[in-house]
Amino acid sequence: MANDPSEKDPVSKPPASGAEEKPVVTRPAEPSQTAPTSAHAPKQPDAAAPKLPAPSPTAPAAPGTPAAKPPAAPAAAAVKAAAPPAKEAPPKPLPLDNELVQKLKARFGDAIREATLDRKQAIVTIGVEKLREISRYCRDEENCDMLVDLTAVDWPKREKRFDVILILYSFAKNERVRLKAHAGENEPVPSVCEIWPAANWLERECYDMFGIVFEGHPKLTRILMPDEWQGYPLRKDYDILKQDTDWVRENLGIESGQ
Amino acid sequence: MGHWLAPSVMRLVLPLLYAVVIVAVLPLLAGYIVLLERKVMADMQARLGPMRVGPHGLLQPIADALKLVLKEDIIPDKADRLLFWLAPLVSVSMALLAYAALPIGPAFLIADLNIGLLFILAVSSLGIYGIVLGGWASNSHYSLLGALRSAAQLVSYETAAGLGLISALLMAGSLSMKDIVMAQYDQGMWFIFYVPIGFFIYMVGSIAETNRAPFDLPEAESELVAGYMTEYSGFRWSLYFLAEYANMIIVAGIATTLFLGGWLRPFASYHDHMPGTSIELLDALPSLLLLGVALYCFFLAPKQPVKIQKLVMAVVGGLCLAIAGVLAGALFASPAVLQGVHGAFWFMAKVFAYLYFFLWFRFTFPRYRFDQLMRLGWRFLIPLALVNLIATASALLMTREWGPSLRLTTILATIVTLVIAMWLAKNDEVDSAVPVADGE
Amino acid sequence: MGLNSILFYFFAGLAVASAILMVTRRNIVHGAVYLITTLLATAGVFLLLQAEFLFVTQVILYVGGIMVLFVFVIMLVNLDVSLLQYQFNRQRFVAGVLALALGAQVFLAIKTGQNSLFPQARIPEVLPKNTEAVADALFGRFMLPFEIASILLLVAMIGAVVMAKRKV
Amino acid sequence: MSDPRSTELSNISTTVLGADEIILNMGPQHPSTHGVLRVKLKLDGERVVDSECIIGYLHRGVEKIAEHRSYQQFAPYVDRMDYVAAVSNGLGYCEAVEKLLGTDAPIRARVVRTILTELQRIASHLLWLGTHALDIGALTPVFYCFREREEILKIFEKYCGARLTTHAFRIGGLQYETYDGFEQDVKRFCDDFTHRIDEYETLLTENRIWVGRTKGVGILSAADAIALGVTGPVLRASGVKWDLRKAMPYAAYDQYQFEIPTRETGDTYDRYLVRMEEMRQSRLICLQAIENIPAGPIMARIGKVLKPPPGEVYHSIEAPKGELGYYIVSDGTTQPYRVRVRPPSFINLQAFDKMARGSLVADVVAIIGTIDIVLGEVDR
Repeated sequence: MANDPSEKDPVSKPPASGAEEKPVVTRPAEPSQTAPTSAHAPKQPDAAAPKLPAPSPTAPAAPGTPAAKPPAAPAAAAVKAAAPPAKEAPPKPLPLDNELVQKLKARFGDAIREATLDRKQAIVTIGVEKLREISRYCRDEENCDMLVDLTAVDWPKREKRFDVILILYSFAKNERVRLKAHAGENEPVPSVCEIWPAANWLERECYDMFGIVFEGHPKLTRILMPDEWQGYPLRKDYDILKQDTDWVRENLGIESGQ
Repeated sequence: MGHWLAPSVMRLVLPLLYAVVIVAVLPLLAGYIVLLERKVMADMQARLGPMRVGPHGLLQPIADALKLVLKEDIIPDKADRLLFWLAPLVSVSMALLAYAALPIGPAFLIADLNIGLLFILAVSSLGIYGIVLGGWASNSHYSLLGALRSAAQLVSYETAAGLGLISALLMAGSLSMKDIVMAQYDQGMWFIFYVPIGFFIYMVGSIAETNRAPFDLPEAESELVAGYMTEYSGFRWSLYFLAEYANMIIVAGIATTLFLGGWLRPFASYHDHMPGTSIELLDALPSLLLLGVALYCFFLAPKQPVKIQKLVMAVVGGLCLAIAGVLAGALFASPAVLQGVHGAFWFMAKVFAYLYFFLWFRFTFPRYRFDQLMRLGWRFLIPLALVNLIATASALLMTREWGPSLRLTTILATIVTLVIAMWLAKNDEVDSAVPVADGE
Repeated sequence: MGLNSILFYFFAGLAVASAILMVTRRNIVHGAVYLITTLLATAGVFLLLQAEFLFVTQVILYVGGIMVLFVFVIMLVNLDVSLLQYQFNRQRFVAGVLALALGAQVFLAIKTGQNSLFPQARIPEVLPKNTEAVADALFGRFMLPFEIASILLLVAMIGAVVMAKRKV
Repeated sequence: MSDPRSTELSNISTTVLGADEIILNMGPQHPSTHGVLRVKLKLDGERVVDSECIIGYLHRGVEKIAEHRSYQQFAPYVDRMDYVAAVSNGLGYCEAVEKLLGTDAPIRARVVRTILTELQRIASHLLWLGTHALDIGALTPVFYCFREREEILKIFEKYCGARLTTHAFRIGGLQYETYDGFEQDVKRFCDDFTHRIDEYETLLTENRIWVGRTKGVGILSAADAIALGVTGPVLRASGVKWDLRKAMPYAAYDQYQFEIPTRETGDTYDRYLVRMEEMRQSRLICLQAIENIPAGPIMARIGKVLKPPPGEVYHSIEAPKGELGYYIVSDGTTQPYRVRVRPPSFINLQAFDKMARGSLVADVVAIIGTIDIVLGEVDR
């Protein structure tokens, strides 16, 4: 039980309480925001490799995945591509600029904040206000028929603490793309239920676990936790030990159950 | 029948005695049918079944009964207490009442009614109230759905089963159970060979009437938990259980009487005496069979792991030996005693053979869905039963008017009915290919 | 005859008592159970008259068949509603007068026609098998009325099916 | 139902009941809800008008636990999600962490992983077959299925000492070498199994009652299935020829020949046939793999303390139930910052309402069975 200072009530938590060791991975400083064309990054990781600050070569021989599948689309981003020769470099997020990203940028402009490639997987960071439009575009124009997963990550130190993450899959291109939108604590996120019905339960789970409100969801109630549950378990400031102690104190009348 | 007591007293005492015997023995018998069921099931499913209580689980039924009796009796808060209390009693008493007219042997018969068959049918049709009222009184959706299914199922399949029975009745020309058996003796042929399709229809109908798989929808475990019995526990539940098994024996008894020659031994009209004696060869069969079982028990007894189990096994062997002795002894007694004792043996043997089919079906087939059950009943069995009835009646008429042997005409009738059955089955297949969502 | 009289009064009393209970019960399922009891008691009276076939028919058809369907339908009714409804409606005075009139008629009939109602002839020891007697009567002497009744029932059945089908 | 993408959502508690309608609450204690699933059904007679799944009775907060364990410590927890296919769960997690580390397991380890995972798929499908048949009222197949599953569990037990929650794999490869006679055991099982599966088919495939109970029941069109994110055999029975083992090969699947069985209608019968064929294909994969297990190390050199560089990864495998994905975020410490599990059962269960509407109560249990859910995975 150690990751964060334990405050039970998430609302009373100050949003920025001194940056500690946790770096915000998805917004790295080094690759500049408007990272320009490094064409076909996934296919030539060598080209990208020199850009990296070469860190300590702790990770040994990566013999490469056996996947000899020919990547159909130019952006084989999400797929295991051919053997990565970057032996000395540990995986690092790289800027990404493939066809999809270009098309997205052309269409949505500023709403596409950033596009990166992390472990050969494409991540597109978008503005939360355009989430529904971008999703619809991805489904209708980019053949991302299936919403594989929808989840969130909590970064309590950040100004907008939540990452809402959508993993999309296109059967036609056989590739995945990850949409990521930053959302503040009480900022409503547009629901994508009507785009992919699969999002229904996934958004409910997100609401249940993080307290993220999805606007336009037909029935946003808790799904895994009991309806009367207090707090949102997967937030970083939801402390299990404190909950336990409180419960024991209240219901058993003793100081601690541990 | 020459009795040594005054006939008038015997007329009252003997049936009462029989009644007491039946009421006392039936629960035990039901318990052992359950054991048999579990053993047969285990055998078909590549496992052993109950093995712990007694050698090969022989004392399991007694342990089960004790457990059930000692269980807490729970009545749900919102249940209709009066009916909740009454329903299992109705079920079990109606099931037991039907035994009054069931002839287990020529003498072992509580009441020889001249409408015996109708009496049994009437009384066992009352047993449905136990299920329906119990399901309703429990005040639970599962129970209610079970009760509704049960009522609909029983009303539909009783018709089919009854029509199947009538084909045999036509052969016998009487409703008295005793006369029906004697008719088979006189004609030298069990009625199953005259009206096999009638037997088949009755068999299917009787499985449905007793709520056994694949027609066990009223208590379908995977859907309705336990159907009408969901809220029952302990002793009340065991009453339902007893009623179910008692009903199984009743329908098996009816089938035995009407189609399988009742208490008659195989080839009853064929008399072949052992040289030099008045003993018939075929009459020695039962005691020889039981002797074999007894010997097998003695063979198994030393192999039991625990001392007490050796003992119980030996006792079982001894019991079989004793029964074999009684059966053999009857050979030398008066014909009445011979018929009584051996009749009971053959009757029970046939009943158990019939029950074995019940069990076999249960472990082989998946369960029907409710609409499929209704379709099978109304669109296949009832039309088939009507056709079979008409064909059988025509066969009888032909024999009476023109004089070919009954055997010939009934075979003709059976073939005609079979052809129509195939046509019906084909029709049914076409119908059931229609998606269910817009079914009845 | 002592035993027979006792049994008769038992069955008759049971029939009347459960008939009264049936009318007065608020719970409609209980009412149905009392109706079943009435029918069974009547069947018992038939048995006393040595009309076994009638007895069995009464049990199979009325109790085992028709009443099952009654109960089937009743169980689907929402009980909570019927429990709250007022038991006797406004026509109770009319009903009472009618009941009284009927009672008077029955009484008068018994009083005046006592001799014809209860023939002094004793029941013979051995009756002809009444299954056959019923069959002979139905398919012999009363063939035409029997067939007319069957056709009437058939028409009713088809009508019921048509009405039910329309709803679905 | 015309537009597959429209969200028809049920809200039973607020709807008004019609005259003949009742609400039936199935579960969480019910013989055929496969654990603690609770389904609220609105019935018109026996026909389902509306349905709602209520889940969470087995929620253990696995994702929260992960944030308080090191990468290796969390590995046994994933076995407790889909506890009838623990090996598959472990494979997905280990490969995801390996990907996060930027490393890969040695080829020998990957082949052994493939064999064990395919055996696990057979075991999981056998359990499904037995319970599904039991739900539909066939009492006997379940015992036959357990007999074969027992053989697989024995192989697991011999390999890693555990039968159910095996924790068979480690991050970076395998902890244990295969035992002596491993190949023979697997081969013997595969040789027997081909007759056994024919035996099940004779019990069920042509049985009129079985066909009547499954054909046309719980139809899910391909468009519906994709829109609802359904994966695995359920998706393939609807006619989508998609299997992660082919689409994005992992472990050593790219080395073996096998077919992806598909069907057209997407009803319960089709899903039954697809899973039966999948078992046969899994057997073929096992046989191919057992022929030639390459020699070499079984563990990549990754060190005792795992500190993946900051970043995130999503890796998914074709578990017996469908796409099992792990989304792991690392902050550079020894403990994962966030582990998200994409449970196939959870997402497939969402399609229940679509399949169940308009069917009968008896079909509901067939549909629950045919989705093949494990509540440990749905609720996590």
